[in-house]
Amino acid sequence: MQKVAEIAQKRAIQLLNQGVVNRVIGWKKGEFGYDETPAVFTTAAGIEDFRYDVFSAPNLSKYLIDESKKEGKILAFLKPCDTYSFNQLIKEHRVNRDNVYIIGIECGGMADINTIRNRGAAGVTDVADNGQTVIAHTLYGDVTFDKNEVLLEKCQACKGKKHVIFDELIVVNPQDDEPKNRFAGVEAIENMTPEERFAFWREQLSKCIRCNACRNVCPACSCLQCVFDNPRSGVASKASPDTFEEQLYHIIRAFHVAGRCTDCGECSRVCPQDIPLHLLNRKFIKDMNAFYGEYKAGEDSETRPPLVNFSKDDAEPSVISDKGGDK
Amino acid sequence: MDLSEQAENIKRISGVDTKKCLRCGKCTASCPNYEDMEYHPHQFVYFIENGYLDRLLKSDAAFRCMTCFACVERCPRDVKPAKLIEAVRLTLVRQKDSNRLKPYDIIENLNADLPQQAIVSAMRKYTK
Amino acid sequence: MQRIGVFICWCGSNIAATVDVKKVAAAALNEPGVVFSADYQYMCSASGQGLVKDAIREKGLTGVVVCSCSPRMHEATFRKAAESCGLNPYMVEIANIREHCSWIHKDVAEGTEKAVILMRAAVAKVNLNQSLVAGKSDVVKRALVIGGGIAGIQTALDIAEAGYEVDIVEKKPTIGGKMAQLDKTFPTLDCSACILTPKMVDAAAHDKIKIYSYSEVESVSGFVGNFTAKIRKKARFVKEDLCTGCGLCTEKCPSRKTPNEFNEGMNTRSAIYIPFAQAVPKYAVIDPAACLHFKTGKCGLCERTCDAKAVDYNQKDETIERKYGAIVVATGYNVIKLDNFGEYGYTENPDVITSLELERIMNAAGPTGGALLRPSDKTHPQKIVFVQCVGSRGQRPCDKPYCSKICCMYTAKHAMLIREKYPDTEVYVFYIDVRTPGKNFEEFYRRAVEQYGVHYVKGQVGKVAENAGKLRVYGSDLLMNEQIVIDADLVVLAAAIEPDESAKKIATMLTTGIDTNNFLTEAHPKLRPVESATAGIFLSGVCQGPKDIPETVSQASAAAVKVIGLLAKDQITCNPCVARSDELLCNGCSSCEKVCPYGAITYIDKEVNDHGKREVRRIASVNEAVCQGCGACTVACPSGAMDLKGFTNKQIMAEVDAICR
Amino acid sequence: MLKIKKSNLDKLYAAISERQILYVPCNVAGKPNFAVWGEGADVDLVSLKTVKSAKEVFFPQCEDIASFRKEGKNISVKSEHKESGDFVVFGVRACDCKSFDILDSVFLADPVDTFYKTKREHGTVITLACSKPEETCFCSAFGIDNAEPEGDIATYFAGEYLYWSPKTEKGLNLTKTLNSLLQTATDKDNDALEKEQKKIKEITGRLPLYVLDLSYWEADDLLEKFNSEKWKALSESCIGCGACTFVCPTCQCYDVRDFDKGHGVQRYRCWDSCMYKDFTMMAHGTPRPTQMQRFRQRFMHKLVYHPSNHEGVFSCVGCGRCVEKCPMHINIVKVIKTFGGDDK
Amino acid sequence: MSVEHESFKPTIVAFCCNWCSYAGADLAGSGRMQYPANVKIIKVPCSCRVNPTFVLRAFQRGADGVIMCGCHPGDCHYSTGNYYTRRRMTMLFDFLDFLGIERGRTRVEWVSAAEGARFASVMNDFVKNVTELGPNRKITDLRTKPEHKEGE
Repeated sequence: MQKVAEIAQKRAIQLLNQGVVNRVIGWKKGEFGYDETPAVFTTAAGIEDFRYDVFSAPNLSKYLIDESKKEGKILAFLKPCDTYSFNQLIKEHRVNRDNVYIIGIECGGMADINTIRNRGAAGVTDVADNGQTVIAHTLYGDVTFDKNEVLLEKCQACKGKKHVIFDELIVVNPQDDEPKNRFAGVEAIENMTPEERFAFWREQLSKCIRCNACRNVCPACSCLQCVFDNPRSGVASKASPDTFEEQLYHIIRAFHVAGRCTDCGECSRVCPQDIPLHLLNRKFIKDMNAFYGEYKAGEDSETRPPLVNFSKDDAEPSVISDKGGDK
Repeated sequence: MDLSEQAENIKRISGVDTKKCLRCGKCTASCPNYEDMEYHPHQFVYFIENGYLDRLLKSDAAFRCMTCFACVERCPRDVKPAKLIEAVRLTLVRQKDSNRLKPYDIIENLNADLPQQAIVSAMRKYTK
Repeated sequence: MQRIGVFICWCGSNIAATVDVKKVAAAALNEPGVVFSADYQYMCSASGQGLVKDAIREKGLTGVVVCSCSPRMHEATFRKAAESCGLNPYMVEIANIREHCSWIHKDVAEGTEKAVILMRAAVAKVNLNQSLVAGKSDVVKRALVIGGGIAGIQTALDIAEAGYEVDIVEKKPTIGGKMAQLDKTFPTLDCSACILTPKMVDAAAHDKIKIYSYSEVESVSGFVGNFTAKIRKKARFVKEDLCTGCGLCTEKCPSRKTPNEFNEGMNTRSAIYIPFAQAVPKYAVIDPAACLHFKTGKCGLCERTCDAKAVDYNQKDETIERKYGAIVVATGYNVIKLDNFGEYGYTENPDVITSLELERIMNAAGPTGGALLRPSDKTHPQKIVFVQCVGSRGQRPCDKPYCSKICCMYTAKHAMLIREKYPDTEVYVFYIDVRTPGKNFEEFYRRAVEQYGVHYVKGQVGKVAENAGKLRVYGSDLLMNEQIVIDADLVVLAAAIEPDESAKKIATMLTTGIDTNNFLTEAHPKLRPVESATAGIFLSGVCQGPKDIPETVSQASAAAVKVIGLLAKDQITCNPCVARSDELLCNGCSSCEKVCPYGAITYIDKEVNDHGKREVRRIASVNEAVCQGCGACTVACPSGAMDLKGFTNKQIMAEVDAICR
Repeated sequence: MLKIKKSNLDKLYAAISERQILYVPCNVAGKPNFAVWGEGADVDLVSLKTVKSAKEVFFPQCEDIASFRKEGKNISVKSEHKESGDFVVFGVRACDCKSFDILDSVFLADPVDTFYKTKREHGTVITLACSKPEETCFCSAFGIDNAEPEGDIATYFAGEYLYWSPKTEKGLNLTKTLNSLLQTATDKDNDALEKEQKKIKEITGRLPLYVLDLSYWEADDLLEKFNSEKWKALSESCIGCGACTFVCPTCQCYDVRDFDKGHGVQRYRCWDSCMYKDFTMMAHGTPRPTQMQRFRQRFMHKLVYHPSNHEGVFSCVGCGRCVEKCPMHINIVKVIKTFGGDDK
Repeated sequence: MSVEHESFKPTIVAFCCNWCSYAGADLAGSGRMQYPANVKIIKVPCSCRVNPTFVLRAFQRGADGVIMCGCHPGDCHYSTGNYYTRRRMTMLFDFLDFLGIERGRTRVEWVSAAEGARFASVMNDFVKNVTELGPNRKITDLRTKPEHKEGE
């Protein structure tokens, strides 16, 4: 990982110096070694602060909506899952591909500071990545974790290590491209009784504080003005005075991104209340795969998403009740 | 298993949907071993569809099929009569727990007009 | 705030018996925006309408709700009434308290309660209604007919007779299409050419019809009433204005080995040729692939022969642009290729022919001069086997899943004609089903069997193999439960028909639907059979689905009527309830464009002023003349930029709110 | 000084709840937040920080303020203001407790926010010393002592006991009602407590953000700060969500909205975030059209505008929630350091 | 079923497309075919006009069941509208089920302009099912309830 970061840093400086790009978007070191911030670097000297490690989780694709409209070309480091988001944005004409120089960067999975905290490491002041393990240096001593156990949810359910769009690649250690079963979580809920499902979601969604982090971080939520911010839409709201509003917000958001969501998992990563929002989006993905054939949003930039497409012999909506369970 | 279950079973193992049959008879028209068979490909389809399986099970017609697949090839509806015949044959073989064809009987049955391929495939199939 | 008047109709006792109309009228006055309410026995009557009109004028109403029968009955009536006194017709909404309320409920309390709710919903909607002005666009008074077969000719003639200009674009050198190749027509057995060629001549002679033969439509843009088509006139190498059609050149031409398309390749033609004697327009055309002048630079015999000096080796393709108000697709059909039907040996045996080839053999102008001679040795066939459903009704990749519809009848015709002309010939017809739904069709088929002794065998042919100069036909006779073998002299295959290969390209060009078999899709299978889903595009003939000649002609005339109806208008009033894109909200994602069935949405780069911030954005733009107002785009749009006028998100939500209140 | 055995805390909660509503950090779906205590509640006094701060008890995320009722064509208006009942909020950390002062300075200044005021009057605040401060804490920068919190009653964990020290009359009144459950602390207890506080102080001294130089922000050069070039780079990765504002104990902006119930209208207020595009939206549009401007607003408010209006008091208590919750890890510490730190 | 259910009259919102289902409902009316008064029809040009928001809005405002009616697939007046509806509503309704909302509260039916009797029987059946489910408590906004008075 460190080697990848070094190569990336060198390459960024090279491309800046050669004038191929005039800016670089990557991750910048934070206060504690686990809080990398996305940043735009404009000078070779500035790239000193460039970091790429197990905490470079933020998906940079969405920043490129604005960045790609600016003067000159920008170099963007995209992890495999980030490239899906970028492709999807191309499909929706939201980014200017010509203004972005993409380096696909190797990813061995990103760690989740919250999991590290939840597993008993309080007061983490720095984290060291030793490949198989990560060591959290805390105010109260060091704690070692198996890296696989503290990966972000999105990485535990990694959809593959292939970059679907790039100008060049930095892959030092080719990663196992075995996609993991992303749908186990969804299946677990499907297997609950409707009452259990309802109780589960009511409890989870009751935590929602409507900070909009899930929406604002989402590369699919690229509307200039969200319906929930638009007073003329009739559904605008800022907080949820009633549980219905929580449901409405999350249902409509999931529906709006259905077929466009690349399952980048940022929504769940950023939720301050740890609501498993990815399950909502993944439910749609799972259903669409089951009913309308495998479809991976962002895998390419041309295919029609399932909800703006149809086939004459699609399943009838009655399949839902035919699947069993109550009516 | 009663007859209708057996018929269902035959449809299942053969993967043939007898309802797709157009009743055009092209399978029988194409059958090179027509003379030898008591029942003909279209009858296999028709009988199984309509509950006359017993007649097929009593006959040796299924074993007369050379599995040349002409009927499968020609069928405009992709019904695959030969697969159905194969399934009937399997049903019979399993039922009787015995081979229909004994290797030493083959010589006797050899017919100069029989395509080589048919003999080989018959050997492979019926002497297991 | 609106000033709304609510009018409750008794509909005699139809409504009043189950709905307390007075109560509804009283309840209406409590609704926001309602300033007036009234009830009347027959609101749709002249005096009922008068009540509405008076209230509009006297109370200064800005919106009207009529609680009455279904809007499908009288929405137009009340909208017209409102318009007559200066209120925008789209400020009128109907609450259906008859079909959806009084007629289905018996209890007055229940009926009244529901009627109040339906009234409320309508009031809630009207509160948000906005005056809508239907856009108008000029209609170009000229139609384009693509395809010059009987369908195209008939459509063109009917339109022209109504006084409108029509252009026929035909890709072949002559119009006439498939019907020109036929010998006789069922069930009357009259000569095809005798009934077709006069129509061809009529079309050519008509001052309103312009024929672009040997031409193809390259592109079409625009919308109903205002299409622009680019037509490529392929080079004939013969000047149309000079050629007299004398045919001398075709006789002198030394290159005579090209298969004659008109005779289905059963004889040859010269490099410069006129497709057939009655061709319209009758101009020679040079086939550069066969012409010695083009191949070697030598020859030039035709040029020298032509007294009219019509031959022009340097002619180039020419593209012209024409405007049209309506377009009729009449691209017709072809017989499918039989390369993949090895069992019938069509490609190996010259004596296995298609029915269309038989038409040419039987035709006096055909390769044998009308004598029934088999192609291989030009002898008279004694035994003829007809095979039905070749490539129709099948599921293999080479098959078509549909019934080609015309084969049963033309086979009966062929069998009958042969038996009549050559009574010594034995004729077998292998069939799966004989389908004769048509006037005098069944009688015709029975005559073939009973009067002419044609052997109809229920069963299909499995194999046709050459055997000692004969064709050994293995078929099954299902009624006998036997395999039968016939040594025939000639085998005629009733090959399936398929849409002409141009149909797909044209459908894409016109953004109209096409089904999995490449037949163009009609707007409604029952009620709008000759219209495509795209306004201003009509369908005629087999391009829409298999048809015989009478059906084709009636559909052609029907399409013509639709075109005439369109061209008769100086302007088209567009449906004002169309989609509208809010340019400040649109993020240019193209979702709406993908779901629009009409291609009404295009994306443009436009400078917008977003609260002082000026920038060029990619935004959706709706062509209101093309949009039909289905609303598919509004749901595809995540940002809510796309809305449907007359059925806006807020209006529908207001109705929902009112109902659930 | 009083004390109660940790294992008896449930009894204490029950006793308080008998008389008044008790808010206490509880885990719901895995996250600690202040919630009304009830039998079987999963009380969490171990987690240092609730996700949302304790301000929610006095200044709820949503609060009805008036309602309009429609009868025919008549509309009647009714205020939703009502006197609060007495309640207790337990488990408030020193930083959150300090945030109430900041909220007071806004809501209790003229014009007084009556909704807030009645809750402040009726609420008894029981604070809890921070046994295990975390890396994101920087309350010390604002002079807050996490080992010796303020409030009506301050409590401390040490060993087997929770120690209980009433500090105000309100606190004493509540303590009286709980006498049967509370024991008096012995000298040994006082030693133990002192030791615990010393330990807290030691850890606090080692916190990575213990030293945070705020002197730059004390200088009176508003325009220079406002026009600084540094905002651009700082705000670049901000996604404009409201996570920081909604977890912040001192953010006090709210929006007033109407909800059409069908049979009337509910007017309510709810937290707003200056990070949102539509914050203080007006007819002509938003006064801060770019994210940089919105970002700058938040920190200028916390570090410049608020102190200049309130005797130099920063509108930040260093709870560190924003440091922890920002999806992109941008936070007030970065801002403070960028302007006043090494980069200067 | 409890006593509550016997007296419970659910509110049902039916979205009907103008060309088929609305006409089918008219035909049911012309034929005097009875179905419960709880069903209130909203006319939309095509079933594809129905935004999931409308369905949720109905539930928010107190609907106990929402039914969507459109032309039979293949018969859409706009040729493709109901194909989109079919996908969207399959997705939405399965999603609501995923959230634990009772399946029986939502339904899609294709009713042609000629199927008046079917329209009535579909509505009877749907109302019966929703009545059995009882009032919608899971996905509704308490503020909109009549009992939600000021100050409560």
